[in-house]
Amino acid sequence: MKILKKLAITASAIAMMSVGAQAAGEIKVGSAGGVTGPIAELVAAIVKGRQVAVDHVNSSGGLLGGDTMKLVIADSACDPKAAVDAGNKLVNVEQVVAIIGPSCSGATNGMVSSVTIPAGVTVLSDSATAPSISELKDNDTVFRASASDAYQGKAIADLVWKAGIKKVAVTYSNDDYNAGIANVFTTEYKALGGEITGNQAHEPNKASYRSELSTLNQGGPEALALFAYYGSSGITIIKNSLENGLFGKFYAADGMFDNSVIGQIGADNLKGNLWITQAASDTEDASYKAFAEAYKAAGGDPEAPYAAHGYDVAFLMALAIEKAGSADRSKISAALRAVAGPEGEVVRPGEWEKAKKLIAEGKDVNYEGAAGINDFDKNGDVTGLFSVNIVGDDGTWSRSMLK
Amino acid sequence: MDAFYGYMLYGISLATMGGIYAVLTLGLNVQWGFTGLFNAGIAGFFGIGAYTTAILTTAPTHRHLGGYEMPYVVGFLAAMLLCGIIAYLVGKVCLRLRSDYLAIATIGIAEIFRLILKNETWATNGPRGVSEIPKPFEHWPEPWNQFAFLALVLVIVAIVYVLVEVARKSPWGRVMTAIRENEPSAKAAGKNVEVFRMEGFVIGCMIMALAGALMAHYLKFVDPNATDPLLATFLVWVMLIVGGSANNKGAILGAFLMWVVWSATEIVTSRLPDELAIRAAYIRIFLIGLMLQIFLQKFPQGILPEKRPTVPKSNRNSETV
Amino acid sequence: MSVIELQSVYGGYGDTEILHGVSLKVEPGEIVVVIGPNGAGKSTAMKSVFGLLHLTKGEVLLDGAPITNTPPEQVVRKGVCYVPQTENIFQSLTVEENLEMGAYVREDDFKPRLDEIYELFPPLAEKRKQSAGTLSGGQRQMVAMGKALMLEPKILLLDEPTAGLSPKFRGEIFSIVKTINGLGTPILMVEQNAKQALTIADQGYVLVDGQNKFAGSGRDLLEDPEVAEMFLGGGKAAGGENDG
Amino acid sequence: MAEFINFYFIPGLILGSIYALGAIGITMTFVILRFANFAHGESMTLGVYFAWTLVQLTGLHPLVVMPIAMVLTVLYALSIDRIFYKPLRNAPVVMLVVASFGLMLMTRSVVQFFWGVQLKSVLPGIQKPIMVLDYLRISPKHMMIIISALVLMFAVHYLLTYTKIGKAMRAMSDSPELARLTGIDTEKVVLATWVVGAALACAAGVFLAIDTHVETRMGFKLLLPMFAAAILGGVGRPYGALVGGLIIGLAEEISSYPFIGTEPLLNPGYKAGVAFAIMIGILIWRPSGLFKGKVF
Repeated sequence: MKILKKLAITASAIAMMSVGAQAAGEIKVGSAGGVTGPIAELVAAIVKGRQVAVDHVNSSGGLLGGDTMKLVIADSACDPKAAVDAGNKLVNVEQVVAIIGPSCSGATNGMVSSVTIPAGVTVLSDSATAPSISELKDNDTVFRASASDAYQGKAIADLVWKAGIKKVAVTYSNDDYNAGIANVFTTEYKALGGEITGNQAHEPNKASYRSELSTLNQGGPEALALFAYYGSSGITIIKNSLENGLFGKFYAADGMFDNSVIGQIGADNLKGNLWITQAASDTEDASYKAFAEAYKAAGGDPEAPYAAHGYDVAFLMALAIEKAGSADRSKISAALRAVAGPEGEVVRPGEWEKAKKLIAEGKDVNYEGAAGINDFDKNGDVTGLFSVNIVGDDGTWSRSMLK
Repeated sequence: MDAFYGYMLYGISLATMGGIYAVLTLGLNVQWGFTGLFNAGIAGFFGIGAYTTAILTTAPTHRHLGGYEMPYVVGFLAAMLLCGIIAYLVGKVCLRLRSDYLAIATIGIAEIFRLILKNETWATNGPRGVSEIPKPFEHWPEPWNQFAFLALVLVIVAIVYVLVEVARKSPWGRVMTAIRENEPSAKAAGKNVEVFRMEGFVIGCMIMALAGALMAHYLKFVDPNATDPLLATFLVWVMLIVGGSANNKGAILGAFLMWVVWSATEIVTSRLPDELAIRAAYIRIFLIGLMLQIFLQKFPQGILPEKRPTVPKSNRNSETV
Repeated sequence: MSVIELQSVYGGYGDTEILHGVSLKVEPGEIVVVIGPNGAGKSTAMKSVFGLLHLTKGEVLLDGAPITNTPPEQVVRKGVCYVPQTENIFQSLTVEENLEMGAYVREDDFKPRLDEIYELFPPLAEKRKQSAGTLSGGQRQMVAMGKALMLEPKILLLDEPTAGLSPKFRGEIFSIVKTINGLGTPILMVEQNAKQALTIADQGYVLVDGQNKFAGSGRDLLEDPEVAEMFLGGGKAAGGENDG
Repeated sequence: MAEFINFYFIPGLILGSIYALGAIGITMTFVILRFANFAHGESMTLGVYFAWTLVQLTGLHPLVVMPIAMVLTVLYALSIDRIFYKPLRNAPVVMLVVASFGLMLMTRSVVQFFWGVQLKSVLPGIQKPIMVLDYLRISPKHMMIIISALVLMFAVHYLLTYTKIGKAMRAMSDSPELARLTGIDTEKVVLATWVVGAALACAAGVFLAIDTHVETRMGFKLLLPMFAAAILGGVGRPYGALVGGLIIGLAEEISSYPFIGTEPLLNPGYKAGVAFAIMIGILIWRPSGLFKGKVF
C-alpha cells in the first residue's frame, strides 16, 4: 500500500500543477494531432505550421486586448480512443476556446462525436478528409480547412483523363485517407470513360511491393494512380516500379507530396513521370508566399503535406476569436464563418495587424489561406483549390494550378 | 466555463475510460491471473466486441454491413456471444501451447483480425471505420448524460467484478489456481485441465468483448486504429501487472490508476514548448514502459498482491526437475 | 576419507521436504548403489550432492570439504560429474561435440582424453561425426557417460542409467559401469533394477520415504531376506519413472 | 516465368534473407533465455539508426559502416540484458516476456525522441537492375544484400560449428538444464546469444533500410514474420530459422501471384497475414517446426 500512497501523492501533484498553470492574459486553443502513431512524420510539420501562425499573431499585437494566443498540444495518436481522451483534456481541463486538429479522420470523428459536439466546442481540422465527417449532426461546430476526399479524387481523375490516358491501374494504402480518395478517383475516372485495369489495396509498411506492382501491370495500364503516404509505402512503390521498369507514370494525391520523395528517389528519375495533386493555393499566390517565407524562417520545409493547412487553421481560429470579441466558445462557430469569406476584404497569411484593424473597425474580412480560399460550405467543408506538382528542371517541385 | 465544472467533466471521462479499461483488465485477469494464459491479442477481442455492437446498433447506412438499430443490450450480448465463439475456435487451436507460444499466436491472430477489419470493406467500412454509433443516454442534458454513462460503466464493472470474484472463490476458481500453480498435479487430481483452460480463455475474451462494446458506444466511432496494440493490449498488461495479477481489486485499481497516469501526464507535458511537447509524447510511452519494468523487478506482485496463503511461486527449477 | 559423504541431509523443492535425514558415503574406488521404492527420494538424494535442490539441514562433503548447496556449475568444476536419467546428451550435437562439451570446463588439451574415451567405447569412435540423437539407447548412455568422463572426475553420479533399456543393453551398461570403476573412478548410482545393480555394488543403501532404511555391502543386501522381500522379490519394482 | 522470378521470387528471397537473419536472434533467445523477445525488432530499428547516423557522419556506404553499427547494437543489447533481463532471470518466464514487451516500446520511444519520426534513407536514389541472361533482372543493391546475407550466414555457421562458444550455444539450445549440469558457463552463452542476435538484427535492419528506407517502426513490422520464421524452423534451431525466414519471405511474395487467371491469388492487403497464418498452422500441426525444435 505504500506504493499506492506515493502514487496518489504524485497524481495529486500533477493535478495541482495543471491548476496553477492558468496564466493571465492567455487565450488557449487546443492543438490536437497524431503526434505519435502511424502518420507522426506528417503531423510534426502540420503542428509546426500551426505554431508559426500563432507566432505571427502574438508578435503583431496578439488577440483582443493584447492577450497571447497559446496552443495546447494533445496527442490524438490517430486513434479514436486517444483522441477522445485528448479532446476531453482540452475541453475540460485546459478549457480551450476551440480546437484545431486532429489530423486523422478517425481520430477527428471520435473526438467530435464523443466530446466536442456535446460540449459545443468548435473544431477546425486541417487534414481530416473523410466524407463521413460532413454528415455528422454537429450544430455547425465541425469545420475543416482541407477539402473532402471527394474533391481531390475528382481533380486527379480529370487530370489523368485530360493527359490523354485511357487506362490506369490503381493502388492505395489501406488506411482511411487513401482508401477514400482511391474510391472517389475510380468512380470519377470511370465516369469520364477511362478504364481501370486493376485496383488493389496494399498493406502499408511492407519492404517490397514488386509482386503487387507486377500484378497491377497486367492489362496494359498507361499509368499508376498511387494513393499512399510517401513514408509508409509511396516511395517504395515508385522505387520498385522504376527499378523494375513496371510503371513509368505516376499520378498521386497529396499524401505523397514531400521533399523526401525527391530526396530518396532522385530528381532525375522523377522528371516527367510524376504528378502529385495537392490542396494548396498557387505558389505564385501572395498568400502562399507569405506563409512559405515565415515557415522557412522557422526552420521548416513549407512544402510538407498539410503544413500550409496547419498554418491556415491556426490563423483562421485567431481571426475567429478576434471577430467573436471574446474567448467565448459559443461565438466561435459563427465568427469562423464570418472571417473565412467569401465577403469582405482579403487578408493573407501574416497580415494580422491589418486583420485586427479591420475587425476593430467592424469590417468584414475574408481570409485567403496559404492552402486555398477557405470559404466554408454548409457542412463546414471547403472545396479547395488544387495544384499539380511535378519535378522541375532545377530538381525541386514545380507547381501549377489545376483549372 | 467554470474551472471546477471542467475538472469534474474530465474526472468523469477519466473514470469512464478507467472503468472500461477495468473491464478489460478483469477479462485479462481471468485469463492470466487465474488460469495463467498469456493472451497478447487483447486488441483483437476488444475489436470484435466493438465492431459487433457498432454494426448492430447503428442506423441503416450504405457504408458498412448492418445498421440494424438494435437495442444496446442486444449489441452487448451479441458482442460477447460472437467473441465467445471466436475465442472458442482460437482456443481450440492455441491453448495447447505454452505461455509465450500462446502470446505469439494470439498477437498474430489479433493482427489477422485487424487485417480483416481493414480489408473487408463491405462489412466494416474498411479503414474508414464505423461512425455515428449511438451512445446510451446521449439525449439527456449535459452533464447528466455523462454521469449516466459513467454509472452504466461502473455498474458493469461492479457486475463483472462480483461475478469474477464469486468464480474465483468457487471450487472452479480454486481448480484454476491449482492448474496455474502446478498443472501436472491438477491433472493427476483428475481435473480436465483442457476444459478449464478453455473456460478461462473464453470467459476472459467475452469480458474483453464487453469492454470493446462499451468503448465503441463511448467513442461513438470505431476504426481499425482503435485496435492498435499499444493502447488496447500493452496498456492493459501494464494495468494488470501494476495493480496485482490474480487480484480482482488489483486489476480494477491498476486500470484506473494507469489510465489516470497515462492521460494526466499529458496535461503536464503539454505545458512544454511545442517542439518538446511533441517529443514528450514519446517520453510518456517510455516512462510507462519504465514503470512497468520497475514493478516487474521490485514489486512483481503489484500494488495489491494475490490474497492466498503464501505459497512460493513455482520457479523453473522445480518445473524441470 | 570418503569421496562423497551425505551427513543426515534434509531438503526438497519449494516447501515440500523430500529428504528427512539421509546419510551415505562413497569411499575411493567404490561402486555405491542406492535403491528403494518409487518416491523414496533416491534421485533426490543424488541431486542434493549436485546442488540441484536446497538443503535445509545436514552437510554434503566432497573429499571432506563441505559443498552443501553449491550450485551445479561449480560442483562440476570441483570434479563431480552427474549423468541425469533423461536428457543426458545434446541430441543435435555430434558424438564428438558432446564429448567436447563434457570437457567444457577443462582449460588444457583434452585430445588424449578423447582418444581414451573412444577406446573405452569403441562404437562411439565409429560414429563420432554422427548426431547423438540418432544413436540407439545404449549408445546414448555411452555418450552420456563418456561426456561425463571427459573431465576425469573424482566421482561419477549416475541416475538410473538402465531405465528404459532392454535387458540386453542393461547388462552392457552394468559391465561398462564396472569397467569405468575398474579404471579408478568411484561411482554413486541410483537404480530401479535393484538385483543386478547390487551384484556389482561394493556398498548399497536402501531409502524409504526419504530416510535410510538399510545399508550394507551389495552382497549383504542381496542376501537380506527383508530387503529381498521388499525390493528384489517381484524383480520388476516398477519401470523407469522418475522418483523426484 | 521471367516475371515470376523477377517480381515474386527475387523479392521474396531478399525479404526472406532479412527475416532469416533476424529470426536467428529470436530463436536463440527463445531457447537459451527461454522467452519470446518482443524487443528484438527494436534492436533492429536502433541498429539501423546507428548505421544511418554513421552514414551521415562519414559519407560512406551503409555496408561499410555496418560493422560499427553492429557493435553499437550489441552494446545496447548487452546493457539491456544487464539492466532489465538479468534481474528477472529466475522469475517466471512470462515476466521476461512482459519486460521485453515494455522494452519494445521504450526503445522505440527513445529512437523517436532522438532521431525524430521523419523518414530517412541510407542509400538515396534508385538503381536500375542489371539484366542477366536477357530476362533475369536484379539490381546491384539486391546483389549486395544477398551476398552480404550469405556471408553472415556462413559466419554464423562457422561460429556454431567450429568454435567452443558456438558449440556451447547449440548445446544450451538443445538442453539448457544439461548445459548447466555439464559445467557450461551459461551466463557466457547468454551474453554470446545477445551478441549474435543483436549483430544479426542490426545487419538485417540495415539490409532492409538499403532496400527501402529508415523509419522508426520498421523493426516492429518485421517482428511477427521473424517469430513466424523462428517457429517454422523449430525453436532453438538456427538453421531452421534461416530456412524458415526464406520460406516466410517467399510465401508472402508469392501468395499474391496470379496463379489462377489474372487476379492475385490472395488480396495483397492480406499479404502481412500470410506469415501469421503459416505460423499458426505450424503451431497447430507441428509445433516443433521443420527442424524438430524445442517445444516448451
